[in-house]
Amino acid sequence: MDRIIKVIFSTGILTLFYFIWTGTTDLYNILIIAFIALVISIIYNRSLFKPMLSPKKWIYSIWYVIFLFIEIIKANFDVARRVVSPKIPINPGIVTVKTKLKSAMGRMILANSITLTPGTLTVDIDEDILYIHWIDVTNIDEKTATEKIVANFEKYLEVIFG
Amino acid sequence: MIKRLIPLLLVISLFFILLKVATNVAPNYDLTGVAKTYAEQGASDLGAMNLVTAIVVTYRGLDTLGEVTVLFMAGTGIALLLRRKKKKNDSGIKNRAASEILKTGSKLLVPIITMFGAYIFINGHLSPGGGFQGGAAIASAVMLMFLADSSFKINHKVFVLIESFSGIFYVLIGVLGLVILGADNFLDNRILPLGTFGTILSAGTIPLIYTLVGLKVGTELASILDNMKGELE
Amino acid sequence: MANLPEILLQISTYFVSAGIILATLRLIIGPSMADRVVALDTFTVISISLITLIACMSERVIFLDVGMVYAILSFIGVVAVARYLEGGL
Amino acid sequence: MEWYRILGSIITLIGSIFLFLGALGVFRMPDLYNRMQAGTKATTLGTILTLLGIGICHYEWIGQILVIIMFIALTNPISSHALARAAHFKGIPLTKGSVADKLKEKESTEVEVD
Repeated sequence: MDRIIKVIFSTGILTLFYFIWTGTTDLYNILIIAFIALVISIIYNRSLFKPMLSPKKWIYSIWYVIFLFIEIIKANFDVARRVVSPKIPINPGIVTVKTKLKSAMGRMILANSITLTPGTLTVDIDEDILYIHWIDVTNIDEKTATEKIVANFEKYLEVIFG
Repeated sequence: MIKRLIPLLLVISLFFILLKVATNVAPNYDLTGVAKTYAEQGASDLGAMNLVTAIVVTYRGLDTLGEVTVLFMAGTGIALLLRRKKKKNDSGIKNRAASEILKTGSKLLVPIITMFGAYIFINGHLSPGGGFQGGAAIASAVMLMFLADSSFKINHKVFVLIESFSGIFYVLIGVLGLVILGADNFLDNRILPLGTFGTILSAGTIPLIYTLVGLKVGTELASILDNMKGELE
Repeated sequence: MANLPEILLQISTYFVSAGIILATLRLIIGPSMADRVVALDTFTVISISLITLIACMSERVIFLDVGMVYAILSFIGVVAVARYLEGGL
Repeated sequence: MEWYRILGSIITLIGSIFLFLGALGVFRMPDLYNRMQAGTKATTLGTILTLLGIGICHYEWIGQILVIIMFIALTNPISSHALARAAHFKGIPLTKGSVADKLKEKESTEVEVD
């Protein structure tokens, strides 16, 4: 039963993706594509598309995207400042942080967000420990780094993927 | 010195190419000879919005069949050359597992890339692309699975089945043209109604043929990848 | 003033082209293999923007399909090189 | 006056400047990881803004543009993560003056699995 719900949801997502891509209004087109999406979802049984039903998660997702976009813009001004200045001001190093997230999807989104935000780049991941290249290390202590790097994201991601 | 000079020349020439691209982007409108005939009559004759597809599948359909066969031969040849006895892995080098992020990401991306491959060959008669390109996109999805999971194996029986059946159906559609429309109509796309110009169910058999070609090319390229990976291990 | 958008897009094309040239320089001088791959990654991502700009300037939507395929191939290419470098293939 | 075209082309211009800065970062930064930082962040935002601007100019293309943006925003960090991981495993050093490298301890004890 669980599997059937997953397949149907995956089919829906893939059809939606096709619909956004082509913007078609032809019914035959959508039916054919829905069939193909169904076949793909059945064949590929490791798909991670899961139904997300509670409206709270949706609201948090939208907030998260906005928050992330602001962070990315900040990150870019940070990078631009460093790149343009004649004597490149960096103080790099690799530090560890701990995450509380359990789901694989949540961890991936967290790692991607860390990569896209100011001065940090996920180098490796090992269960709940992330190894992060930090362009301007202020403190190599794990607790402080966690507080500075991941705490902001986890607030949202814990609700979305919790 | 010369070693440094050649890349420098390359960069300079790249600069000029980019400059040309950046300064004048204008489509070429003049056509001559056989291209003119195809361009003028193709759309009304065959009902395909993408003229290249119409030429590849109908006017030059036999060539496409040949190309698919060549790809099949190449795949078979690679399998023949690379399928040696599996060497014992005694060098002490083991595969490093992919990171968790890449695994999760590939699980998310593989269906989307496969879907995009399907889009390419389903819409072969409306937009750029077609069977070969769609097949390549599907094979790249399979490659992503290989990259994310070093112990991933493809199911050979299913792949061979899909490949053979799509080939057989392709030839059957061609022969149907001979039977229904008479001689010298091999691979004619008009055995099905042409439909409304510009919709997905148009251009006769072109979408059908491209689906078959896409499946065939996709499975063939995936098998080639599998053989090469077997050699690396 | 009427063709201000065209002029702005033209200037963007120059910036993007300059970016591609810088990435190519790093591709040539990069001391290690991984440096070259980083440069190549940057190069391809910037090229996607160039393809889209060309699509906009020549008013042809089909280049967007090309851009998407290029995005897929560049991603898989970089991941393949990375997995090869760490001996994971 | 087609105001949306002007808005779109200004956004595109900003995006292309970020792309240029990203490439400049890749060119100027001292070691691989710092280059990757500049490369990934700046090219991701640059591509997003460039494509978004063109999507505003040609609003009938917005669907396709959005799909490409989603794909880039998802794949770009993943590919640079994979590359950074491989490079560190391969032993490419951090630049002089780096503060800490906690990953080294983990990799030396890493049990290689098939």
